[in-house]
Parts: sequence; C-alpha cells; structure tokens
Amino acid sequence: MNYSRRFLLKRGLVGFALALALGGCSKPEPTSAAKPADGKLKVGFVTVGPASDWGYNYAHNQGRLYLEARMANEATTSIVENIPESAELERVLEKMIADGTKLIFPTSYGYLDPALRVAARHPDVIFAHCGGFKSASNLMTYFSYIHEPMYLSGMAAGRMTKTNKLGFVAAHPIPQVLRNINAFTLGARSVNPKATVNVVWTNNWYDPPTEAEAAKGLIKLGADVLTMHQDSPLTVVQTAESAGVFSVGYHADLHQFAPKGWLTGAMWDWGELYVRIAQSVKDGTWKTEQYRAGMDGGAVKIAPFGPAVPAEVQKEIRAMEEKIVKREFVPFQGPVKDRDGKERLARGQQPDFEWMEKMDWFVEGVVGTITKK
Amino acid sequence: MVYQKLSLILTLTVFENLLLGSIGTPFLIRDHKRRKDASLLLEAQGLQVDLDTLVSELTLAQRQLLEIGKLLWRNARILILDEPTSQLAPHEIDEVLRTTRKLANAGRTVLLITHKIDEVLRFADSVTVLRGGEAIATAHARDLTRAELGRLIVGPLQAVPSVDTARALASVPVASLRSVSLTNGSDRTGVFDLDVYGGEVLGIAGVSGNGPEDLAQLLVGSRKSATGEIQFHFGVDVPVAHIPADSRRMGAVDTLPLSRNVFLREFDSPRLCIGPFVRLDVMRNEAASRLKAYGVRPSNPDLLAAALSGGNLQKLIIAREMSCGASLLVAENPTAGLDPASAGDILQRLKLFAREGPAVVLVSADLSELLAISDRVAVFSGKRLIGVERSENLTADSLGMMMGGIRLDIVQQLTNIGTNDGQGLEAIRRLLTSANWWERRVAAQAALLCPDFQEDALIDSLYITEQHEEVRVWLALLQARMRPAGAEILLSEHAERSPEVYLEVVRRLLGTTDNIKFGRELAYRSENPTSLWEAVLYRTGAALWDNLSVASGGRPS
Amino acid sequence: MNYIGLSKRSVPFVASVAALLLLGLGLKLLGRSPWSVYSGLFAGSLGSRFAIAETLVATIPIIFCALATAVPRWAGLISVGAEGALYAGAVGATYAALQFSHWPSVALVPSMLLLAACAGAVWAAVPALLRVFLGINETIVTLLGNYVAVLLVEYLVHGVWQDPASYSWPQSAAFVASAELPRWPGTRVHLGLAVAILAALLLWVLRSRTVLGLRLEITGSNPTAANYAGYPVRKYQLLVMVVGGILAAMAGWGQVAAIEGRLRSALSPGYGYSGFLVAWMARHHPLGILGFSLLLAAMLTGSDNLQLRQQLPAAMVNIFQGILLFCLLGAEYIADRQTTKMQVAHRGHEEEVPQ
Amino acid sequence: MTDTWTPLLVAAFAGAVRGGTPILYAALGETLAQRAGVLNLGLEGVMLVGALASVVVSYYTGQLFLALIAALLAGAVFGSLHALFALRLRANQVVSGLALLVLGNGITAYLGIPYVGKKITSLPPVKLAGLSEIPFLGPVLFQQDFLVYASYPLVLLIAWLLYRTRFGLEIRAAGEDPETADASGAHVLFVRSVAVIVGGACAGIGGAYLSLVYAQGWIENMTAGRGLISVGLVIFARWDPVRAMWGAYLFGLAWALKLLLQTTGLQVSPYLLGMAPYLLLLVVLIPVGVRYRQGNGGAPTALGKA
Repeated sequence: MNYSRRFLLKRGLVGFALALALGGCSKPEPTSAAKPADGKLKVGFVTVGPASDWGYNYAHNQGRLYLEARMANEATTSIVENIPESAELERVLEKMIADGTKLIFPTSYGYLDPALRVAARHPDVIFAHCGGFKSASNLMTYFSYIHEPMYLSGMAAGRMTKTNKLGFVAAHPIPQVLRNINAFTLGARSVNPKATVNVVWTNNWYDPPTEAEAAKGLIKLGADVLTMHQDSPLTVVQTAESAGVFSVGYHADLHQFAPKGWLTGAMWDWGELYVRIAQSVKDGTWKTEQYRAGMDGGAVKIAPFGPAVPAEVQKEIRAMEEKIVKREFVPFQGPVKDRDGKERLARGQQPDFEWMEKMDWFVEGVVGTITKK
Repeated sequence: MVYQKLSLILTLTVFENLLLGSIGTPFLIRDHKRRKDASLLLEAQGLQVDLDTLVSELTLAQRQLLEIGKLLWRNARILILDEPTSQLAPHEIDEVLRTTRKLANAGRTVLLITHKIDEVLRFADSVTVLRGGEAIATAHARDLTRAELGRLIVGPLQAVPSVDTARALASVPVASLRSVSLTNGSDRTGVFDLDVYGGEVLGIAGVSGNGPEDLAQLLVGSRKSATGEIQFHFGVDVPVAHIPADSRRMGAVDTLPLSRNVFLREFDSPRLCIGPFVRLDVMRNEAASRLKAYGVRPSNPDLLAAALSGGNLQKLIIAREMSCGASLLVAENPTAGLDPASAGDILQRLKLFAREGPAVVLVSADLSELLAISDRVAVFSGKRLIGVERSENLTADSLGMMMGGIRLDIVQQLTNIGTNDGQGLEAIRRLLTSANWWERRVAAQAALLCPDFQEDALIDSLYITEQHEEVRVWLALLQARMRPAGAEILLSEHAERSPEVYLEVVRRLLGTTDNIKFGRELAYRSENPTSLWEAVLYRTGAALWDNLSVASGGRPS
Repeated sequence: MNYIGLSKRSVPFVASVAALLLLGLGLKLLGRSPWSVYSGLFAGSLGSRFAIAETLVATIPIIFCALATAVPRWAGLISVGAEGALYAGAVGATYAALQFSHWPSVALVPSMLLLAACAGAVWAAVPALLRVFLGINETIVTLLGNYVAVLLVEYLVHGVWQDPASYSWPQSAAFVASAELPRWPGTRVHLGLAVAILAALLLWVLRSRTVLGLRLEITGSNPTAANYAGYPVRKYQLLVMVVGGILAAMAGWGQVAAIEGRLRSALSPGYGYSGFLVAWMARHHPLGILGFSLLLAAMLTGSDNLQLRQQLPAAMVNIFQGILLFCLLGAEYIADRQTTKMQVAHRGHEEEVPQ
Repeated sequence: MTDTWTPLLVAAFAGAVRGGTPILYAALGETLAQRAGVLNLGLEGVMLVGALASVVVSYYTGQLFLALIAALLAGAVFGSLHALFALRLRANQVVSGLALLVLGNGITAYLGIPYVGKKITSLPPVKLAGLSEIPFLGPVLFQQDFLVYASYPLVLLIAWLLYRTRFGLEIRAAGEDPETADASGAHVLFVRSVAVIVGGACAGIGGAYLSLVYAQGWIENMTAGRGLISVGLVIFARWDPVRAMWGAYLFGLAWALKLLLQTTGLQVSPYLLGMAPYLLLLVVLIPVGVRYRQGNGGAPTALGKA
C-alpha cells in the first residue's frame, strides 16, 4: 500500500462525498406517502431483541399481531427489532413519529428515559412503556405481575423435584427478576419446604451459550428442575430437555421444545391489553396511568402443563390459580421475610407498587449472590 | 543456487531447513534414516551441528555451509554461489570455499560469484570476468596473476581511492574512551583507552564477534560500557552519525518516501522547523538536492525507499549521516555486498568527509579496504584492543595476525620465521616462555609450522611446567612432530579430556607425516572464536605452507 | 507524485459504485428493489434535517474511537481498546457529574471532560505499560480490557452508583442540568462534534506537519530505524496509547454527558469496534477518519428505515459494509498493480541512465 | 466440605472443557492461519457462518453429520474469501479480516431470520464407555459430546501437522519467511491458502458447537465476541496448538466458575465475577510476557504481511 498524504486526504473527502452522494439522486423522503390516508391508527412497537426469540420480544410481537388482527380496520402496526437500550432509541422513535405513528410501545425497560424525552417533544403522540416507573402526560407505563404465574410454576417445580434443588438462570439482579425468583421460591416451598432455588446470573439478557453453561452447571450440581429469566427461555428449556431434567418456562409456551420435561411456565398474553390501549387512543379516551395488574388482568397466565405433571398436582395448582385470579391470594402477602430474617412486609399487609418495584433481596430458600449496596 | 542473502529460515532447525522444499520427502519428517543421511551429508561438508539446532544459533559460516548442504540434499549437480563469503571472517571464508572445492573435486560444478580476487585465484579452476553486463574474459585461474585479474575486473578507468596521509591529526580528540570494556563482565584485563581524532579515518579491524561491533555500539550509544566512560568533545546536541551494518532494516524505512528517509535524524533541525512544525516543502527540496549531490539514483524525493537498490540506499544513508552536522561518523561495513564501483565511491566519500574535520570510524571486514583509507587501524581480538597502528605500518598479513590476538611487534618477529635468518626462531623461543598464554600458544603453533625448529629438549621442559591446557596440547603436538614415536602416549592424555578435538588430532598426526597440514585442519575444525587466529596464522605463513604442501601433494583441495 | 496513478485516487469511488451494484444485484435476486433500499438508507441518514443531525450524533463517538485506534497505530501498535476506554471515560465523566453536581456548568463540564480524559488515560496506560515494559502484546490486553470495562460499568450501575430514584434499576442518577453539553438547538448534536473534528484536525497537523508526527510515522513504519535514529520509542509508544485512551474516553464523555444524561451499561452499540473499522478503512489518516466515520454513521442511522419501511433487518447494513470493504480492497489491488508496473518501469528507466 | 466442593469442581472442569471447545476450534484454525503468516481477524464472522450453516442443515435434514459438514464447508468458503483477498490480491489482512467479520455478521443475521427459534436436532452428550467412569477425569473429559471428543485428537493432529510433517514445515516457513520458503521450492501461496481455508473450516466447527450444543438453535450474533477472544488466545498461546488448548480451557474454566461459584452463595457481585475469564488470561499473560519479553513474543515473523 503506497502512502501519500494527498491520496489519503482524497480518500477522506471521498468518503464524505460518498455519504452525500449515496442518495443525492434519490427522491425526497416519502413521509407523506407513509401516513395512512384512511385514518387508521398507526401503532409502532420497538423491541430490544428479535421478535422470533420465543421469549420476551416474541410475546410482545404476539400481542402486536393480535392487535393487528382484532383491529384490522382501525389500526396498522409496525415493529423495529434489535434496538439496544441506549439513546439509539430516540432516533428510532423520532423516525416512527415522522412516519405518522401515533401510538408507540417501547417494550423494553431501558427504553424509559429516551422515551420520556421523545414524549416531551411530541405531545401529540402517545407512548405506552412496558415496565417503567415514571409516567408523563402522554406516556403511560404498563406491566403485569408475571411473578404470580411464576409462583404457580414454583409449586409445580416443588412438587416434581426429587433432589429438592431447583435451578434458576437469571440475567440481571433487578426487581422484575428478583420478584420472579422470590415468587418461584415461595411457590416451591409452599408445597415442599425442603426445596431450595439456586440462582446463577448470566449478566446478560441474551447470551445462549452462557445460559446453556449455567444450566448445565446447575444440573451437574443436582438441580432437577430448571427455570429462567432471560429474554429467550429457549436455551435453558432445550438444555434441560436434553439433560433429561424438568423445565419451567417463562415468557411463552415452549412445551413443543421439551415434550418430556416440560412442566409448565409463566407466560404473557398482551393482546387484550394492547387492544384496550389502542382502542382508547382511537376513541380519544386514553388517559395516562401506571397500569399494573396480576393474573386478574389477564395479561399473564400459566402455560399448559406438560405430560409429566400428575393430575393431582395440576388440580392443586389450578385451585391456587383461581384464588390468585380472584385476589384471594397474592404471592407476596405479609408477613414476608428476606433470607436474613429481616421483615420486609408486615403481617396482613399487601404489597404496593413501590414495594414491588424496589425489591432487592431474596426470600429464604434462595441460594445465590445478591450484593448489598 | 545460494543467494547472497541466505535463504535459510532462522527460526527453523537445521534439519527443517534441509527438508524445506526438498523433493520427494515423505509426509513424516522425523524419520531416522533421513536424519542420519542429513547428519552424514552435513558432516561431509564440515558442518558438525545437532540437526535440531536453530539456524539462528549457527555462525554465518555454518549457515553458508548449510546452504550448500541444502543444495546437495536436493542432489544439485550445479551449485551457484553468489558472494558466499561477503559476510564472513577470513578463516570462515576458507572453511566455506574449501568445502566447495571439495565438491568440485568430487565432480560437481560450482559457479562461484565473487568480487574477491584472492578467492578466485586460490579456489577456482577457470574464471570468467563480467563487467558492465559483458563477459570480458575467460581463462584458467592458474594462468592469471593477481594483477592481471584485478585489471580485468576493475577496467581501465576505475579510480582507486587515494590515500592522503600527509595531513596531521587534529591535536584534540573528538571522542575519548577511558577505561572502557567491551565485555559485560568484570574482566579488568579487557579495559582500554582509545582516542578518536578529528580529520582521521580510524579503521577498526577484528573478526566479527571479537569486538568491532561492540565498539561501534559504544560509540553510537546503543550500549553502555561496563566500566569507564566515553567523553565526546562536542555538544550534547550533536549526533554521532552512524551507517549501520544492516542498512535496509535499520537505517531506512522502506515504506516511506526518500525525503523522509533523508531527514530521519533531522526533522527538528532549525532549517526545517518553525516551532514544532516541519516545513515539508523545504524538506522535499533539500532532500532532492542532497540526493543528487550524493549520486543517489533515482533522486526523486517522493519515491519510496523500497525503490532503491542496495548501493543507492547506502548512498542515501551516507548522504543523511554526512549532512547531519556530526563530528563523528561510525560506519559499519559500509561496502558489504556492493559492487566495486559503488564501494569505491563510498570509501572515497568517507575519506573526503574525514578530511573536512570530523572523525570517521570505519568498521570493516575487508582488510584491504581498511588499509586503503584508514589513517590508523585499531585491532580487536577476543574483545580486547590488541593495538592501534598507523596503517602504513601494516600489511594485510600483519593485520591478520593482530586479529589473531598478537601484538604488532610480535607479529613482525614471527613473520620472519620463513626467512630462516634466526630472528623468527629467536622470537619463538622467547614467546614460548612468555607470561601470556596466548603468546605461548602462538609460539608453539609457529614452531609447529617451522621445520627448522627442533629444540625438543626445551619443549620437554616447558611441557612439564605448562599450566594451560591448550598450550599443553600444542606443545604435545610439537613434541609429536619432533619425536613421532612418543607422541601417542603424550596425546592420548589430552585425548581423554576432550575427545572430539584431540582424537581427531591424534588420528591426523599419526596418519600423516604432513604435520603442518594437520595443524591447519585443526584450525578449520575449530568453532571456538578464541582460537580463530590459528587460521590467521596460516595466512601469514602462506608461502611456507605452499612449499610444504607442494611437496606433499599439490594445491589445497 | 507521479507514481500514483489516476485510478488510485478513484479507488473509493470505484469501490463504492461496485459495492452498490453488487448489493443491488443481491437485493434484486431476493426480489427487493435496490432503489427503494438505497433511497431509504439515504433518507434515514441524510434525507432530512433530523436525519442529518442524528447521523452527526452517531458520528461523534465513531470519530473519537477511530482516532483512538489510529493514533496508537502511528507508532506501530494495534489497539482494539477503544470500546473499553469509551466506558472508562464514561465512568470518569460520571464520577465528576455525581461528585461535583453543585458546581456551575462552566466548571462542571470541563471537570467532567478532564476526569473522563484521566480515566481514559489510566485505562489505556495499563496495556501500554505492559507492552512497553513487559513486551506483552497490546492487542490482546486491550481486547480483554473491553470486556472488563463493560462489566465494571455494570458493576457500578448495579451497585454503588445505582440511582435510588430508579427503583433498583441499573443506572446512575440522572445528571444535573449543568452537566449537560451545549447542543445545536433542536437536535442532539452536541459540543462533542466540535471537539471531535478539532481533535481530528489537530492530529492531522500533528501527524503530517510536526517533528513528533514525522517521527511517529518512522516509529510506526520501522521501529528498528526509529531506535537507530535515537527516538525515544518506548516513550512514543506510551504516549500514543495514552492519547488513544483519552480520545476514546472523549466518546464516552459525549455519550453520558450529552446523550444519555446518566451512566448506563448499554452506552455504546459497539462504537469502539466501528471506530476500529473506520480507522483501518481510512488507513489511520485523521481526515479520512472524518469522512469514513460519517459514512459509517450514516449507514447505522439509515438502517432504521430499512426496518421501518422495507421490513429488512438492520443487518443489511453490515452486509453492505462487508461488501464495500471487499470492493475497496479489490479496487485497491487493481490500482496497486498499475502503480507497481509504473514504478518498476520508472525505476528501470532511471537506473539505465549512464553515470 | 468435600461434599460440596467435589461436584462443584467436576462441574467447573467439565464446563471448562465444554466452554473452551468452541474457542479451541476457532483458535486452532487461527493458529494454523497465523503460523502461515495470515492474520484472520474475521473469525467471529466465520464462526457465525458455521453456526448458521449447521443449524440450517440440521433443521432440514436432522442429520448431525451433514450439519457438521455444512459448518465445515461454510467456514472454508469464508476462509477462502479471506485467502482470495488477503493472499491472492495481497490486500491488507486486517481490513480483509474486518470485512469478513462484518459480512459474516450481516449475512447470518439476515439469512438466519427464518431459523430463529426453530427446533433443530442438537448434538447429544455421549458417555464414553469405560473412560467416563474414571473418577473426576471421566465426568470432566469423557461425558461430553462428539465435538469435544473430536477436539482432543484435533489438537494433536494440528500439532503433529505443524511440527512433524512437511506440509507443516512449509506452513511455518511461509509464516516466517515467505520469500525464502518460496526460494526453497515451497508453494507459499498454496500453503497459505490451505492454512487459511482449513483455519476457516475449524472456526466454522467452533461456531457449529455453539449452535448445536449450546444454544440448540440459531440466534443472531450468538458468538458474542468468542471469535475475537479466539484470535487473542492465539497470541496468548504463542502460536502453539497445545498451549491454545490450555488457554481455551483456562478461559472456559473461569467462565464456568463465574457461573458455578454463585451457586455456593458466594457474595461477590456477578459482574466482578464476570471479569474473571478476562482477568485470568491477563494474569497468566504477564509472567509469560516477562519470560519472552525479547522479540515479538514468538509471532511468525511474516505475520500480517502481504
């Protein structure tokens, strides 16, 4: 490679020129064309991973597809996948808005800050953020307490384990995840007080090899039921199946991937909620809120049981499910103690929004790392 | 074909280099028969090394022999050797060329490309002289004299650097070495003083590895002396100019334009700079004129250094080093591998440069070059300074002896051995009782070479008191020459101590009456740098040797 | 400079056209309209004021990271550590923002800049010292450092720096308003752009016009020659690594101070690696880096439109980048062959001239 | 104590072998290429291509053997792309490698979309009769899967190839001094090309390990930096296949331990534990670096040069 200053200078300028030339010949932005002329509501979804992950993003996309099917005459939808939880999102949101999108679902928790910033700039666009703790006049948050079906799944796990060791492959120690771990543990110990839950953090929402290794390690150490909180449950479920141990799913129904070891799982069903939100926007009745519901809201449910779960266990769990749906029982019901014996919720108290959203401790029966700040 | 630049891979072993590219090698390379074959083949070339030695650990001569071995391994009938001796010390040259001679005698064709007249006359059968791309003459080597061959090679117009010895040295040195040492250890005996004066060319002679490179490194500051200090009698900002031995790798940047290479050292010179900024246009113009002035072709400053031939690159480096305002220029083998015209030009420039005031320190393996342009020559052996002599007092032969570690006065005495006037014998006698074991060994060797020396009684008595092992061996050999009957017993004692060398000595001694020849054989076989002078000794006694060897069977083969 | 053939200069053009054609062909075969893909890319990156601003926003960290790769390369070192130093710089800036939050903007912004630079310098000094004093390969150390840096930030935002107001979510407290960088009104384009361009220009002058620059060039091309010429090679190697660290830290500073407004673990979608790519595409030339950074940023931002409009994955842009790089190499080969021929002819001619 | 620690150690070492294997395959391939003097920075892309190819074939045919062949071929095709540019066209090896990385990433992300979440036939673990019963070593080394077993002889094979065969000799010669190798009659271009292509094939298998054993399906960018780590590992191993194996297992061990140690209830932030694999490699590098501080650390002399 010859070296020459002039040549390199040219190269740089050419790079710049190329950037300009790339579309110097292209038509102006067809923004107007993209706007629905038929008055349909344009609904946009942004996901942090691929919609085909059989997990978190898959569940949101299922909700989107349900919405599109139900409101075929009133709304159209679009989805942008694989947007990292950084300020990248602002650009994507702006572009969606420029395309005429009026209702946007930024579905990942880390999207909250940028979404709030964009919302402030576009008061005419409505945002529904999944999982957030801050709202704005045109930004609502919604979430569904999936730890409730996780509690039920924990019961199944507690009943089915022979070693009394349950494995939990989890991504990051944040409240959502901790709620699931704790509820799963409480559920398991409600039917099997000897059961313990081993937690392994992968430090990553989406890293299949690490998830698989964590799962294999847990199995090697004696865990015979595995569950997880990762963006995609696929890896852990399949790893458990090929190792011949039980698995409890998360996010979606994955029984087809584990015909032998599948017990049940916690899964989302966003469709109805999304239709409700879109409809209220369409009707002009939308108001901002911090929507939270449990199994009573219908957006979370327990996945179908696998053949390994005996009928009486199924019956026991169904009975508890009914109590939860009727709000006769919630997994975190005072008194709740953490594993150091400190009382976190007094007898008779019900958890509130802030209590739930700030959880940073383990209940008794969880073996794993949680560092104090 | 053996190229001037050796085609060996330094990080591979001897055996691997042999195998590389050889035809019909089986898939496996650790096959015992093959290894044995390789050992035998190399041994026959006079190369006795472990097959698993890395080539980087071999001496240059050994590498050259390995190159030849490679060709033989591939069963080459015709061997082309391009300047095989350009990087070698004198004794190594003989080692390599003798091997090729043997190959020729065994029926192979050897094409030796060299610019050294001496080598041609001693080793070649027929000679073809090429000049300017044309074959000038072809003749039998034995029909040519040194002078005739020289004229054929140089051509009618070739200017020989003139030696101007009239100029007196400046009274104040530019650099003074005080109590410095070239060894890293605490060997106090190697400590010496040396002054370099402005206006002189100080030649540095010595077999590679014996000190010349170390001295150059001391002067340019790339290594420190374990003892003493070097005083430079010029400003701290003034650089020591340096023409490195490996100019392509060290002295230039192939991938950058000539202008950058010319000013490598001087980007910060006030001529080129405004503050931290370099005036590129000035640099380019100055580079162009400098390249022209020093005859670098092509002289386009924008060309990459990779575009220059070796000779032109060397000129570029000389242009740079001579223009950087230095009071001291250290040149290491500046003409190695160059054609005679370029080499002559470079030597001329060095001489002229010194005449303008700075000192030039010329390290060269080419003794005639040293003698031609040096005012004084400092000779190193075994990392010690043997002596500093004015070049007009030296000859190639005496210089060679000094490189063997013998002071000039002793050299002069020993060179008289062959003249049979008694002075030489007297010197031998005196030196045999010297306090310096090197000198004692030299004397024993000289005695061995000198058939007139017959004082076995003296040797007997010395042998009894001698403490130094090596000298004892030589004394034993001397006795063996004088009294072959008792030799076996004497030598077997030594044979036990270091069987490889001494058994060979005994075998040769008892197997031949040609005593001198075995001495020489021993010298060739020796890989120990401290005994290199044995080969050098041969050079000084060449005439004598020739007479003897004629008597015992013709030219060396 | 007659040894540079005409075609050499047109290499990037020829390559780009070839890449566009190749990818277009591929799209056509897949049943897509290359025209709409390209116009979508353009519209998304440079087609509107907003798009241009967003492209510039993405350009900033890429420029810094590319410079951070190029500068060590000048002295012959291959650093892939821009990503790590970016995170280190973000940590430094965040520390200042959290500690000195009561300071006025004129003091806070420079102190964040300074601490980011210090953090980047310290971060880069580790591989630099290991390289210079122990001879440990800098490439592998910087590579390992990248992973450590991200984990360090995760550790901080999950631990000591976790914002109590964020309900145990892994992020630092939001910075005060005075920590924010000045912006171009109505956009996210911030002061970092000016700093980045200034840095590139300064480095260009340094590289091509100063004694240090020319010496670095020698050091990078042939360290043996640099040693021989008496340059302080080790000092230079330390210097370029540390400067590289500081430059990449500037990227981190810009991201936390102007874009995120707080420290989070997902600061960079691989800007460090994009910078590495850009630096090598531009052959480590600062002005070339400006151009190629813009090109790469345009591709990144333009790729949103592929998803939004064409339902094509963002990965399309990676494919295009790959094809473009190969086309560049191919075009260079053709151009090189020409110049080699010319040079050989040239050299032969000159040497035949009689004395 | 032993009761809790022995299974943990077994699990950790078994995890080390498993986790090290994909990196090992890629590092072995890269060792071969770099020994021939060719730097391939694009290993990450090559691994991804191998991973996707094996998933696609496994999905349609259910034949693991064919899936592995597919990964091998896909890796080799990408390797030959590098050979074409870096060798035949004498392009800058770093840039060509980067192009490979970006292209591999993009192509697999695009072509892989239909295969995300598809159920494939995955590689089952196979206990080696007899050997798997050896205490400790059995569960660590011989209760793995076919690709792990194949990697043991592959390390030896590559070492044997490099050090004991004429072809290996030519590879090393080409990496040390291509001109000399050429002058000695070795076909440098051919040898280098073969090394790069075979190296690519190895990396392809490394990718297939991730998809067939770990993820048991296709996931975009599933290598997550393992290709880059493999390139680093080759430097770490000073271009020796056996040392590359130790390096890969060391990395795998730290990686498995950072997960397993958590189950002991160790109260150290998982993020600090997560640094372990990287810091461990670094810590091991230092004494090695001190020992071999002279020169270039054993790098093939002509590495990276066209």
